[in-house]
Amino acid sequence: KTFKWASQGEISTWDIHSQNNALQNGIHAYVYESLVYYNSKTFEVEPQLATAWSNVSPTQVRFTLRRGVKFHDGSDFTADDAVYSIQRAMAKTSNYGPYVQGIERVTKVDAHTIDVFLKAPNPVLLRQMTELRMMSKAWAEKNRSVEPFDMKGKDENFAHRNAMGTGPFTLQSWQPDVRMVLKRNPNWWGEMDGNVTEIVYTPIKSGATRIAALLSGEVDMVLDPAPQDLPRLRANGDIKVIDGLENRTIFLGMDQFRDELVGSNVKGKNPLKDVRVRKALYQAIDVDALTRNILRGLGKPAGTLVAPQVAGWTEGVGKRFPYDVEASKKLLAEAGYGDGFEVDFACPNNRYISDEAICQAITAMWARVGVKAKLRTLPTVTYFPMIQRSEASIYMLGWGVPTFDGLYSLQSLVRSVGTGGDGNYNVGKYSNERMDYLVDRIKVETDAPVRARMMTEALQLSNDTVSHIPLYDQVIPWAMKKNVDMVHRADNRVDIRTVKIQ
Amino acid sequence: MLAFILRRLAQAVIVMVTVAFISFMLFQFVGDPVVFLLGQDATPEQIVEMRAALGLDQPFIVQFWHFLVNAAQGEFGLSLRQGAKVSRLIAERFPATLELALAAAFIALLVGVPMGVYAALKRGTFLSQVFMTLSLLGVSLPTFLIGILLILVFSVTLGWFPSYGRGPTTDLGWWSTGLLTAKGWHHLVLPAVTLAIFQLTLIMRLVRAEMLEVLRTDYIKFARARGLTDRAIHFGHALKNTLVPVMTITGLQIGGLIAFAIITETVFQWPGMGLLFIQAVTFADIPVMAAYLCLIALIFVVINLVVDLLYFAVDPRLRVSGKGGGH
Amino acid sequence: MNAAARPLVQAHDLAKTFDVSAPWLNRVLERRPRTLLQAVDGVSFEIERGQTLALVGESGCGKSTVARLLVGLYAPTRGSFFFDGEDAHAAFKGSNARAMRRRIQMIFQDPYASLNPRWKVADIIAEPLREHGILTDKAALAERVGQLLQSVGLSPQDMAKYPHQFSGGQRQRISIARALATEPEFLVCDEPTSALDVSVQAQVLNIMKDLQRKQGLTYLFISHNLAVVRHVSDRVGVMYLGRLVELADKQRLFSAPRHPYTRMLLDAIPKMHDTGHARTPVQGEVPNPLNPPSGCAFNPRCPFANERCRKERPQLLDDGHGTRVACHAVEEGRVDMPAAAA
Amino acid sequence: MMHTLSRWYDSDVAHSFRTSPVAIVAAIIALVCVVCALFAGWVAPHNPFDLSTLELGDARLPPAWIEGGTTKYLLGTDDQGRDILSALIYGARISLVVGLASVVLSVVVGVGLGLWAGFAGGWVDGVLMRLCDVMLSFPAILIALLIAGVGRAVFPNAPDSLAFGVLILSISLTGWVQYARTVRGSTLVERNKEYVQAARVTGVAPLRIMRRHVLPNVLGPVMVLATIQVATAIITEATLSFLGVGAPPTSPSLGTLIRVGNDYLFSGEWWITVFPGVMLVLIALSVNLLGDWLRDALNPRLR
Amino acid sequence: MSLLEVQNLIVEFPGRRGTLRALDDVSFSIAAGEILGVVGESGAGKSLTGASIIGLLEPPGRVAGGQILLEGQRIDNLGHEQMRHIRGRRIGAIFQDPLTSLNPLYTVGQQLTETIRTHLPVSAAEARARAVQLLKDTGIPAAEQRIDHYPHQFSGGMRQRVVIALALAAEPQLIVADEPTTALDVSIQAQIIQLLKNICKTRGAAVMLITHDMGVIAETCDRVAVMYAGRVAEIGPVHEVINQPAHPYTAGLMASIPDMDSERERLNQIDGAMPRLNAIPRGCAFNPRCPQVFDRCRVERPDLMPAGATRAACWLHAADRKEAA
Ligand SMILES: Nc1ncnc2c1ncn2[C@@H]1O[C@H](COP(=O)(O)OP(=O)(O)OP(=O)(O)O)[C@@H](O)[C@H]1O
Ligand SMILES: Nc1ncnc2c1ncn2[C@@H]1O[C@H](COP(=O)(O)OP(=O)(O)OP(=O)(O)O)[C@@H](O)[C@H]1O
Ligand SMILES: [Mg+2]
Ligand SMILES: [Mg+2]
Ligand code: NI
Repeated sequence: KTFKWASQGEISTWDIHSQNNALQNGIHAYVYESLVYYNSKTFEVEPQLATAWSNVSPTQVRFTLRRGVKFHDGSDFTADDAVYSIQRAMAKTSNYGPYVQGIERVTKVDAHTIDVFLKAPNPVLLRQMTELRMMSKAWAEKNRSVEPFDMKGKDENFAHRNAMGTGPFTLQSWQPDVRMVLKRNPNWWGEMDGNVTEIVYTPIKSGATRIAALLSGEVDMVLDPAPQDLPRLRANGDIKVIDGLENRTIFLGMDQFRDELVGSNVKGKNPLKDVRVRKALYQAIDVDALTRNILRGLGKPAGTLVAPQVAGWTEGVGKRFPYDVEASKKLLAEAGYGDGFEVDFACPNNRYISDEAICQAITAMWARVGVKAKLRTLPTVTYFPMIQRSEASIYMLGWGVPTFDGLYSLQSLVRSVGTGGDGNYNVGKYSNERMDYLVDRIKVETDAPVRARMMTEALQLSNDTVSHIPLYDQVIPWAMKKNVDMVHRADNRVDIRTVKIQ
Repeated sequence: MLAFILRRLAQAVIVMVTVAFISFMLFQFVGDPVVFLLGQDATPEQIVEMRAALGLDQPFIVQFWHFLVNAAQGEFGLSLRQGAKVSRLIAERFPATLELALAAAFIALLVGVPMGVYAALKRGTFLSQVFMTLSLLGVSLPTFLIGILLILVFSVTLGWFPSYGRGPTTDLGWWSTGLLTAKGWHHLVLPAVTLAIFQLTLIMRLVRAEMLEVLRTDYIKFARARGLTDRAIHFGHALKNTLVPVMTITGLQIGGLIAFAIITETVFQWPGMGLLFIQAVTFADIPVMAAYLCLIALIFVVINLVVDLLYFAVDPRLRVSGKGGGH
Repeated sequence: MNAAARPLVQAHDLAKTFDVSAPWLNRVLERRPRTLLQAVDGVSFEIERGQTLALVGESGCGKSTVARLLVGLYAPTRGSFFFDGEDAHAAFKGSNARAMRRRIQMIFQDPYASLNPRWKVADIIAEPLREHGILTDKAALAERVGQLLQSVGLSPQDMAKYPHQFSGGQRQRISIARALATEPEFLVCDEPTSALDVSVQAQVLNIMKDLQRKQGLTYLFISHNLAVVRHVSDRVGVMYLGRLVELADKQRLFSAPRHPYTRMLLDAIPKMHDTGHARTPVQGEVPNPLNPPSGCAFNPRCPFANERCRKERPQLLDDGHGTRVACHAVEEGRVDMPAAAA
Repeated sequence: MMHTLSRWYDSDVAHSFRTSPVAIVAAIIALVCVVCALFAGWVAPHNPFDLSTLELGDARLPPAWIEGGTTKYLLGTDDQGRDILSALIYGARISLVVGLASVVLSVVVGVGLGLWAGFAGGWVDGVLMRLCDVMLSFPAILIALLIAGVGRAVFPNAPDSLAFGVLILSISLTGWVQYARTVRGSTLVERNKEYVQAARVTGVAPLRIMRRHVLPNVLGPVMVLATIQVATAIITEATLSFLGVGAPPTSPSLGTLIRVGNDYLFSGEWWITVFPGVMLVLIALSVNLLGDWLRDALNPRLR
Repeated sequence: MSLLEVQNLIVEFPGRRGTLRALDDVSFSIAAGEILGVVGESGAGKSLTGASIIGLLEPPGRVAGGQILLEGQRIDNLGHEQMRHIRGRRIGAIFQDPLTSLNPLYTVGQQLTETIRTHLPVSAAEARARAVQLLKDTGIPAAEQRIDHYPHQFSGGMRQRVVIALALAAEPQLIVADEPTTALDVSIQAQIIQLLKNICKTRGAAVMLITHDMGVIAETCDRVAVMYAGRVAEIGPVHEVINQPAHPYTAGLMASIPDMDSERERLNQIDGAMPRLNAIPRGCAFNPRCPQVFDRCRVERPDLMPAGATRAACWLHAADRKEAA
């Protein structure tokens, strides 16, 4: 059966180590496989090209490779390929840094065994390994694609437009922005739950057109329908919408380091440094109204920086401060801002679901307690560099956790700015000694329960100090024809192995 | 003649360099591609390193100079978004845009010219009033709205035409055409109509206005006095003279069509240069933007040249070299 | 020479060349030289105060160019123009340009184009007055404009009208009134009546004559129409292809034309009262001014032309009777004298 | 005053206006739009720009005559609970301001440069006309897109008014070329007319001739172009908004309203798109019709 | 029987301030082979008369009364298509400006053969041969080559010849020439008039020659009609009209022409201006400017009446008055 699906984005290369982009990684996985992979339903790490793994020492992990796996060109998948692929991901021109971080070197033990040596004990190694896909060494060498394709260079490499892996599908054709066709690989080692023999992927940039294509039956599934179209789609007898929680939390960050805010009417001090003000802003937001009226159910109010699937989350830490205008006004008055104040507020307008509308509504809610937020919305390309220069007093950010591990968020968002990814998105420069201590401990702690407890404590600390204003966890809707069945994955990936078409 | 073409080419180079220069001046502000290249996990050090590697940290003059030097060698670098060679990307997209623009131009001309002629000859009749008012509607509706309405009506509700894409294409050498299959034509209809509507109204109004002027000239009066048939007067004499000024505008409009295609292509996911450009803008893909803008400038200049050459073909007064003739 | 005896207008060897070359690149590629058009080539004449000199000649012979040289619309390529003993072109550039402009005015051919359609007559006529700071007071201006209108036979009430509300003859009178506003001494009239029909033409010509009588104006009068020229002028210059070929008193020119071209022109005038008589048209076509014939420019059409005419350019020479002619044939006596001159 | 009024009433243009129902209807529509826009504060039932009055719970209510609608919001509400009617009135104000201001700006620039080029000739003319060529080979939306993008990036903290300034600037920067060309063309014709030469012979200074004589006589086609350009500018603003660089979302123009509404075409909440669309078409149509009529009325040969 | 007979022609322009009567009761006739000159002040209605005859009045102008007969057949009420067969075939026309009368985009030959083949059943080759002959007849040297040239390659005088050739292409019986020489140089003017005269004599066509130039009229015409304010003021043999004008307007017109033969300090002028069409005075239209005006002129409108050798619309020549005198 042919499965035609569409979403807004287009992948930019078939070179698996060249760029790190969620949609692209998902599609690469049809052709290239990694040693281990998430189970689509449980999100536990399960074997793929490796059948088993064990810790030889805290810094040496041994993987046993699956036998009898063949590349699309018929050659065998061996330890050489595995070692080569991981080294390729570690190359200078690779953008896979985050997934090889902490790996020191990889060695071949025998034809079907490899060892991965770590710089320090790494509790999330396996989760990183889910994104390290395997490429044939011989093929790469033959086709001058040994190094990952360099975006800065002047020439394309072969692997940019061609793909050859061990996966369930082979790349048939790819015309960027037009269509991509993949055919079922009859020699695949694994077993399919689904019955798809051909995949046609089309990027359709305009949201309305995407829905039109689904409604007129030109595609079977749309990955990213707009929230406002969902009621209509749900009401349509030929279409169904499945949704699920994404492990991405949307929150607002605040400038907590400047002594005076840029673009505010409060002079000589920074109201956002005052935890009462931050809490007042928090409590002035009616998240239920946002998720109900603007997201139409595509968001679940969140109480902390990570979603429930992420290790470290607990019922308790996920509880929100209540929406309470009176309390908010009172807090503001206590902090000395009874008449409110002006503050700059920046939002992306094409990054998250209905981001612009959400920010508008929040602006309106703050207006009720007297805080005049001056909203500006920017496209992603200009928005991110801008907030990274810490130019926004209040900014919106969404943080997904591909590793399903709280550290990923804590290190980037609330750890004081430092080196090696510490606080790299802590652009409001929140800083708390206890927090830094906890994060540094979590990094190296390998005892899972202890680690989880520390992460919960860190999250609770973040909640208590209102380091950020968590808003909601994004719920991702997928719209498809009635005759299509699939498993909704929390990382927003279409797992083709589960797609069934009647 | 040769001098004329040479002058135009020199002018083309100047125009293109200026366009490139302005573009580079502006690119400083369109955003930072590094965010996309590195993803959200990047550390500040990586970002700095990447920017340096891409040369983005240099002043725009330097970037511009590199661009010029490379462009002079026919080298536009790699797209930051797609990693492919810009020249290759543009070459791949060019046929789609050109086919779309030409189809739209054809529709606009084939419908617009007769409507304009009719409105001029039958000035004041009910039908010509209707044409004039309808044409205004074409000017007043934004293209994107027209496109989406067409999709809503003709593909979702009626299901007559596909809503997106170009359909199957056939490769003729490096040129990929959608015009060899019925399906390709099928896909072309809605986008071409959307793109044509604005130009159509423009051409129609222009033809009408010019025709009214021409119909008042002495040679038309004299042609009537000679007892020529209405057909000969209207289509032989009046229309031909009308076409001279109409040509210039139409020529510029085709250039405009290619540029306007940005919106149509976005709405219909038509894989042309406009779509490439708009995605480059959202990605701050500087090499693609620069090359696209230069190409558009080139197209404009070429079209101007072609129009001027057509002038030579149509208007014998221009054919003699120098001034000559009466005074 | 005292001031009274000196002619008011002295043009000496005036010439104007227009560059009508193709663009530079074309010339380089096609290896063509610059194309220069000698519109006026060495014209000299004088006009006494209170007199009228008429210039006649075929279309394109350079009459208007001479007129524009005199009023400073063009700068001469060569030669000089002295007005009342003063170098006018130097004056036009210098500090007392205004004073000079005040004294020389021009009346244009087309009564429809020479008045700004968006201005009221009052403003049109008052413009030179304001410009030269002669009058600034509103009431005084209005009065003066009224006077001027009256002097050309219009009513002061016409001030409030726009040009399109007047007929051709009336418009031409308005132009005259405007030209007279600064009380000039010298009026250059470039075909002032050729766009008008005979009865209106008579009105305009009469006014011009009356003004000359009353105010002692000096005219340079340009026309195709020899009958009109004969009526208004004291002296007549005949131009051919940018050169003056004959310059004489009106009487002599009409009764005893010397230059073969002048004769042809006179022969071409339709005779009003000889109905049905064919006249002799001037033979041949006007040569291309970009590529004039060598020697005497008239030689291809001239019945008396010989080798010398084709080679050597004739000078304007006095024939001893007050007529100045540029013709080898006349100089050599190859042309038979008309009866009246004998 | 009375005098000029009665003269205007008597003129041919006024007469052709009175006898052209199309022109009258267009003028009425335009007038209503302008009045609404000018007195938006009094005319509109709500103030859509005052965020504290927005009630998220009222989002996406249908127009009053449809089930579920209330008379509080005659034409329904949008996704933020904004009253569409009020948003239309306020949005029309922004659109008209942007349209008019950008046209005025491009007229001033274009006419000035066109006059200069036509009158000075020589290299000034050459340079200015090449500049026009460059501008022409930059499609209008592209320039506007780039400039608006740049403006936003350069003044990220700018108040809304500055954002509009950038918008107006970017639209006018592409608009002036047409005027410059037209005016230069007519100036070349006009400056050789005898009345200009008469002024030169009188000794009037060139600048003065340009301003007092030539300018009024080349303004005719400019006026016609300008009326049409108002509509075009409004649509350009809408298109820019579609491409993401239009008016700020908290004070939406008609274009922004349509862009936002665009997303609701398939969701059944048609009023969010349709009313702003109709409003835009009405404005554009009436201005265009007026321009058209003016063109015919000002052309004496068509009378 | 005369070739063309114009009887009581009235032409009106309906306008918003009432209807303008631009031609009022114009009558005259032209015999075959005759040249009729038409003179009069600008705006007198000369061109309108010509336009009515060839049926090319520009809307909103219309023939509101009277009739036009060509060889006894009425042509003013013919349908569009029938009139087209008369235009060019039986009535030719020449307009003032040779620069603008020819379509710049077609060669002279194309325009000639097109006209010939529209009216005559000939082959393309025959039409071309005929076109070459026509150009030769009108005195264009090297006609075989020039026929493939474009109008702009001809000089003004030659272009006017081409226009004449076009008007003659289908051998019309009548040619309406509306100021054919005004745009031309004096010297070329003489050539064109000569040509027109020759052609009419050799082909026996009648000509209606509209002009301002009395000299041209004197030289060319058999009879002349003087028009004033949309009416014929006087009509008669050319020598008589010029030398013994019967109508005071004609007399004034003749007197205001500068004369080559006599010296006068002032030209005679007719004071005042022709009335506007919407303000034509009662009675004789000329009465406010007429030096010999008397009471009857102000009330009653004169028709053409015999006055010596000509016919004039002037009460001075009324039968009763003459008797009284
Ligand atoms: N500005 C100019 N540039 C180039 N050539 C010019 C210019 N003005 C006049 N000429 C040329 O100079 C020659 C003389 O022109 P001018 O206008 O003086 O003739 P004219 O005797 O006044 O003719 P007419 O009787 O038709 O008015 C003509 O060949 C004309 O083409
Ligand atoms: N379209 C029109 N509308 C109104 N009046 C018109 C129109 N055309 C001509 N007339 C009037 O009809 C009258 C006669 O015009 P006509 O063109 O016949 O004059 P003419 O004698 O040929 O003058 P000229 O010598 O200037 O060519 C004029 O007063 C003119 O104003
Ligand atoms: Mg002249
Ligand atoms: Mg006429
Ligand atoms: Ni006699």
